[in-house]
Amino acid sequence: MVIVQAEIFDTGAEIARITASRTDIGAVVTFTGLVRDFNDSADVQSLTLEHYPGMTERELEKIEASARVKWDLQDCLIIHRFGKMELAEPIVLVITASKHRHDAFEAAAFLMDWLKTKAPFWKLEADTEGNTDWVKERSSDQEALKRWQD
Amino acid sequence: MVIVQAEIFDTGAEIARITASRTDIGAVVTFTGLVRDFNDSADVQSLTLEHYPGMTERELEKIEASARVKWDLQDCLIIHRFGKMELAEPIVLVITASKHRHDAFEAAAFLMDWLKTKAPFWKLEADTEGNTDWVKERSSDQEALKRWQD
Amino acid sequence: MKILYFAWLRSKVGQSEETISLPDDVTTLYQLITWLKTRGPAYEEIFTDLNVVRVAIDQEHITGDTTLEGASEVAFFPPVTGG
Amino acid sequence: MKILYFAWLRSKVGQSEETISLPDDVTTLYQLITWLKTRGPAYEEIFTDLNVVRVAIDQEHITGDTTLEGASEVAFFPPVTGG
Repeated sequence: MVIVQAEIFDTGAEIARITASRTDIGAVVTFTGLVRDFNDSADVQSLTLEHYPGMTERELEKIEASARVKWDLQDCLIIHRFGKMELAEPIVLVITASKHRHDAFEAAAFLMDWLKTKAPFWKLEADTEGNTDWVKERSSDQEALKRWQD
Repeated sequence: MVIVQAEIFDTGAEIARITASRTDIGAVVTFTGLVRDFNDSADVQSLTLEHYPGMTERELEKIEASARVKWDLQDCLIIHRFGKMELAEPIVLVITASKHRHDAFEAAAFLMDWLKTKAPFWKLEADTEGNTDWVKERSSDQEALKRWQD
Repeated sequence: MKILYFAWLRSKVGQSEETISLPDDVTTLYQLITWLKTRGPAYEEIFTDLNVVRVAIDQEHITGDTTLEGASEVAFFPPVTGG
Repeated sequence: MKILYFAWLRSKVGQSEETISLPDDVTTLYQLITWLKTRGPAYEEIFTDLNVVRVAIDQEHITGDTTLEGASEVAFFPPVTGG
């Protein structure tokens, strides 16, 4: 499932929802991305994520479908926030549930590499003095994605 | 931190504890292992984990220290239960927190590969008819661990 | 046709969305970009270096030139920077 | 010296822990195993195939023979099966 929302999410509640009353899940991997205090700018104070409503959901749904084809997943959830986020707030959540740990780990890492490079989101960072700056694309993220290409 | 306990843990609460009032964490990966309804036996009803009190904690602390040397981690938590566990209950939790997602993912996968092969725990499965069986070592788990060896 | 701008392209152009009627001789993506550049310095600026501009037509990523026939929404944006 | 048994070794031996006084001529791990096997069919059985028995001395994994000098705790267990 894909959810694009402005509101904060709760990783623990989402894990509980996915595993509730199921006995066929052996492994749950979660990735939570948080706003941290340095990135491109020296001191990030907040982050604003712009997205492309409609296209963002479509793209995320496509990549979720790919992950479900590549790996044996019992369930898969992507939550991605947009709008303004303060330091230490969660930005993105990926949960993968599988019979086996390798499927869960690989699918989660794949989804995150994709989300970091391909999802239609643009980051605007604001520092403590109120200066804002659009974050540049990072070549390390592009490199990370290459390992999943056939 | 390493915790070996009989009680059920709550993954969401542990994430909250690790990220509370910190602004230097960009990525949190969790792995939760659950009792699922088939493994070696056709229909697992419960699982009992025997451990080696003292040695288990020592070994887990050593591997946590290794992970902290190999990867750039802001925090690391391993909770492993022992005793009897019912279907769908959590068995093991690994949380890794880092500035960067790759460190968090790699360290969590490494710790789980180690826990599955080297941690002093032994699994006794019980099926719906009350038959119990000590789980055999799996060669696929040994193979998984090899990729971390230098 | 709806034209969308995101991130710094939106900031420069000063709007996130506009609806335009294409001149008859604008039938491909490159012709659209060339035509948009004639509409003022902000447009001229955002399309100076096309290496840093990404395009989606009807919410599908496009690389290279293509026809605009049947297209209802063209979006211009920088390389995405993820979550 | 404390001897510990885990998992199916414990089930077969029927106890998880025993404290023994080593005979004077038992000074290495292999000598200990050989001596334990003389104590009854259950011991004989658990040590039949040493490929499936793991050993820790004072909570450190041991492979191969080694002296027991200074050791206070010897544990025998099957390959671990993890969490």
